[in-house]
Amino acid sequence: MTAVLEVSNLRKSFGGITAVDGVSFKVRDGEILGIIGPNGSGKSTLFNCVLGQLTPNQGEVRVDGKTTTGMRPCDLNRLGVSRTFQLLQVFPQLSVRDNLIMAGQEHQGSMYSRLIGSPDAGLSDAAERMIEFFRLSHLADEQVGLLSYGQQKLLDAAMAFMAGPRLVLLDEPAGGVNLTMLVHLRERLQAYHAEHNATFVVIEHQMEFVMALCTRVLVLAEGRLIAEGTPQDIRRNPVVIEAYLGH
Amino acid sequence: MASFIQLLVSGLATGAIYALIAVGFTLLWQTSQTINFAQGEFVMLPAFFILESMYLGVPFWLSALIGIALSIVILGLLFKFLIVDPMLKHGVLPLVISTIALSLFLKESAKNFYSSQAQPFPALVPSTDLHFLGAVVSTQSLVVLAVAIATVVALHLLLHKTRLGRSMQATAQNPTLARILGIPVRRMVLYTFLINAVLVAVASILISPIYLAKFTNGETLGLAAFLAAIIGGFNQVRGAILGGFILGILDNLSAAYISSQYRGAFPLLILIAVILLRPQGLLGRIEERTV
Amino acid sequence: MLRSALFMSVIAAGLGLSSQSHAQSTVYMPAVLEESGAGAVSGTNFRDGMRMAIDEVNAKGGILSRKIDSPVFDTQSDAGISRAQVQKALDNNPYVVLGPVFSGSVLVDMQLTQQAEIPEIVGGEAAAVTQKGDPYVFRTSFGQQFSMPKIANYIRDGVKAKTVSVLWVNNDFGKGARDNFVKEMDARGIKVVADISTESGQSDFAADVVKIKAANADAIFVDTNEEESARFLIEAKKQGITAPLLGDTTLLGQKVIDLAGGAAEGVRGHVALTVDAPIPAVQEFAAKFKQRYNYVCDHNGIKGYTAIYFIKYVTEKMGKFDSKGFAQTAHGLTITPQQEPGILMEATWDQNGDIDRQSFLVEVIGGKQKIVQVLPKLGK
Amino acid sequence: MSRLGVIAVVGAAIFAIAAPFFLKPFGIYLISMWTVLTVAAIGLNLTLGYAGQVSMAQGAFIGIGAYTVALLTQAGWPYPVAFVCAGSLCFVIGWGLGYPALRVQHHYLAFVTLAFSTLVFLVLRNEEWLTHGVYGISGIARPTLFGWSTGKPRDFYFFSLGTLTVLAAATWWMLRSPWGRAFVALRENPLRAQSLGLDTRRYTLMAFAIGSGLGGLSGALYAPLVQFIEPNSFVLDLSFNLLLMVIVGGSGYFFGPFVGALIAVLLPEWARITEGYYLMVYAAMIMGMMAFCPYGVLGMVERAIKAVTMRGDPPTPILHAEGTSP
Repeated sequence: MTAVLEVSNLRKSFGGITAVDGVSFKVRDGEILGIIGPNGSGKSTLFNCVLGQLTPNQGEVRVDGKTTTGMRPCDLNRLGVSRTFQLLQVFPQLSVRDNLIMAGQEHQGSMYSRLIGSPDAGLSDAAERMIEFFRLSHLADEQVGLLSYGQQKLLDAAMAFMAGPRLVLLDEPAGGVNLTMLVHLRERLQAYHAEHNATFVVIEHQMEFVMALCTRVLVLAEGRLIAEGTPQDIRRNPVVIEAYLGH
Repeated sequence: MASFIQLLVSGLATGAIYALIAVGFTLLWQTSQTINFAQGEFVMLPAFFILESMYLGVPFWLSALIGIALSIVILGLLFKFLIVDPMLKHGVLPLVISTIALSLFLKESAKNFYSSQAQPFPALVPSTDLHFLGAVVSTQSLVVLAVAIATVVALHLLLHKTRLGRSMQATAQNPTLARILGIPVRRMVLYTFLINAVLVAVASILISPIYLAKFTNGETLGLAAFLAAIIGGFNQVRGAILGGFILGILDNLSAAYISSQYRGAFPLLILIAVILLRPQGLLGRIEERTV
Repeated sequence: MLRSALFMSVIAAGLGLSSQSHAQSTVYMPAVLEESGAGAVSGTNFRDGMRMAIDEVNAKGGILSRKIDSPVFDTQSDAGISRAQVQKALDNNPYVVLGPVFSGSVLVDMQLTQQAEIPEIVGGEAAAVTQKGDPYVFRTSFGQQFSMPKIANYIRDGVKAKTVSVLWVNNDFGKGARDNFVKEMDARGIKVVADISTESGQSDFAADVVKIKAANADAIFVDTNEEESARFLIEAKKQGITAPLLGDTTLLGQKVIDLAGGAAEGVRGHVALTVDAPIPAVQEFAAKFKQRYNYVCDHNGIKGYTAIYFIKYVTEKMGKFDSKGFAQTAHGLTITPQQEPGILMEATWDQNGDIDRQSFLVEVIGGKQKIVQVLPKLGK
Repeated sequence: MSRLGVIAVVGAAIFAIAAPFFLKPFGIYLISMWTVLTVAAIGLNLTLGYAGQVSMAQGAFIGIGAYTVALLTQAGWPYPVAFVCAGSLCFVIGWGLGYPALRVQHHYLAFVTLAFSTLVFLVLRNEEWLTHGVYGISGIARPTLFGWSTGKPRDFYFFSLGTLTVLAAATWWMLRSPWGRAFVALRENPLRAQSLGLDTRRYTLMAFAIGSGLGGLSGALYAPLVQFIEPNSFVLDLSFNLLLMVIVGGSGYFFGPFVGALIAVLLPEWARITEGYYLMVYAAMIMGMMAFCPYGVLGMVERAIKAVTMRGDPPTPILHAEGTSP
């Protein structure tokens, strides 16, 4: 069984505070891994280190065995690692369709071939499919800025899948999304996973969401991994309960 | 050596003026994100207010006060309410364009309604020369230096030692938080505009005896103050002062020892270096960025 | 549609400006001048002098009983805009064109007026202007190639200097003066030991004076604008410069003397026609000007004033309005104050359109210009 | 783009072609100047309006381009070659100047470019051996292409109008290509763009370089139009003026620069009705315009249209239909 993502002994500290303290884990092909932990447990820092937004002080990140530590986010993304953001990160003045094409176009040929290539970089159909898959057809040509928060969240996720990524890291996808939208989102993610046997890593607060979605869960507290297992194990694990309720 | 001191001293005197203008410039930026490209013209104008009222027979000291008052009304209140406020919500650029247009407007007004000729302007003190360390300084430049420093120190105290000042600082650093803390943000912003108006008026009174009142004065002064502000630190009063002095001295030294044709280039090179190596300016704070 | 509608209306406005028709009762001689921008001071001086002359002439019934219609087009001191404005002027077939003052703009506009065969009375002083063989361009003041030799001779014979420092303002005027000056110095084997460029609008001359002091030349030649001249003189006095300070016209103007206070004392140099010239007609003109505009006119004012009377005299000599004829008549023409008082001082125009006049060597004594020597016309 | 837009563009095109036959040389000179400045404004609109990088050096690039063409043609090079050189030189310099953009935030970048443009002026003025210093370069010939001499005002107008059309078309093509989308993405949200594999560094530099290159090409037209260039023509004022054109026309709208340049060229002329006060009037008009339509003329037009066609508040119109949607 090959590891899509392999993080070994990752450490990142800001001044005195060590946000991530020697974390190691593997992500297996086709699994949905959840990473949970109380606020300030270092989840997002971990993510940003893996994704090249931050450079770790120590440790290594490998994607399909290839070392990617210190790689620029854009290069990492072209390797097939895509992400969503905790806070909304879409292009409000582009249409839904353009947002999706944007999400795919940089993977098509070289910068210069794109200049002379067709305006949609041959992605219209792919975008169309993605729009339908996430049930956004009625909004396809709307300016994203005018969409509801939940719809934008949905688009945000859709954009992450646009380039057919090897690995998708979802940073609190459920954050601030209302319940119906939440169910819809989860159901879509599961569907996508089923269809493409894609590999996800999900950082999430919303326990229910994680438990329902993930096949395996890591628990992070004060920058360290304190537990790992199936959602059921984690539910029962006293250490985790301690970590959440302890302080 | 004597000549070096000479350059240093005159440099300081010029720098003090830049500092005075740069301070107001940074204040406006801090509290209302206003990059005032008309700042130079703001310094040019009050001198004409004063000359006009003297022309009507008012004594100098009173005219000076009138000049300050007028610049508070016109360059403070009117500027804020007619030009800045309507445009603030639309971001920095439209306002930049507007202040550029304003500078043209003020220049042309001074030229058309007063004169295109440089006008002599009464000096605060008779200019006699003082010698020390082989260098010669005119009392004028000493007074300029003194008043400039005094004004800036006073301002510094106001900002850091008084309640009002701290509120203004808070407003500058984080309006939202300041609002939550119950600070009347709008009024604080207004105050900075008034302070700027006073500063430019003072600067005008200080420099006009040397520069003479002329509609083009703003061009050089504006740019100099602008550079000083950025070099020193766009968001720090202290920085603006440092920047002013650096500029004044650098200008003299480079002209004397390197190249007078390129004397204008050195401040610019410093500016670029500062921005690349220390964008927040020599004494500036890093502005919190939302990622 | 809006775009093209806007386009239409504004273009139309532009056209409306450029298509006035001229009644037979007036003669159209537009002026293209630096009313704003870097050259505003010179431009407005020229304009005001010109307007004063126009009002006088029109009050007396105009030229050949036609009133002068002379709108002023602002060049914003920019060559590109100045070209546009001259084009605008030419589109309405003028009799002559006046201005501009910036030599750069003059060089652009000359091409157009020459093509259109319309005389242009310019304020530019750069040597190049009259060296292009353009039969339609005329000056009403010395070109630098005339004034500089006179100073050079004075420095050699009067001051007896072996070395000289030159301080100039790095623009159209100053650079031209500096280059001609240095040329003349070389020709006379006088060594230029310090060559200092200054900025227009410069306020702090400490560095420049320090350099001049260090160079320690027998004489110092200064050519910058009025305010800057004054500031320099003050700084020079402050730092105790003792070598004789020399200049051309501007440095010795009454305005500089007043602004510099005592610092101008002892300054010497060459003065072409200025309001300070010891000639009753000129003094009278200066007084009228001051009284009307409430400021002291500089030599550009005189350029504008005499330009109008120059045109008047030439036209009346021909007895008709003939632009081509004007050019032919004016070359080699001499006008004396007896023939035309408005010319203020006897003047001759040579084949290149350059003017030749008496001029003066003066020294500032007791806050006033004192004539040391009257320099005859080069022609004589 | 909308039917209304098509009509407007066609109307404007017809007018642009017909105009010189009704205008005197002065009018023709003005609209020629319009075409020249529009080229530069299109470039600035690309860097500013699309990629969101504030440049206050566009005037300097016009200067560099103008001097390149003037010097090369007077050295006997054929105009087309000089034209290309002007463009490429500015492209390269622009690429270099773009680097600060990678390091610093928007307004600091503006300051760097501001400093740069003043430095360019000093070099043009002081390096007399190369640029003839303050005297400037006079007698710049207008090109003759395939036996067609553009010496006469109308011929030169059509030459520069043609050049403008070609360059505008090329820009249009680029903005409809994925690059246009990438530039907007860069302006809207660099962080997200990066995480979608967009090489922000290269696109930023590219936007800057192309914008500057267009500035250079505009200069390559300016020199033969005026037939005289001097350093003073390319000081900060010109850069400010171009910034004004882009903002007033509508930053981020493909046709913004056309409108902006038109206003900047004709409004002062028109204001001359007020004689000596025309610059004051002009300045006042600009201030008023900024106060009432900060998104520029086209921004206002779009808002007006949106307001009548649909209810609810119109979207922030810095983005426009033409350039970015496939």
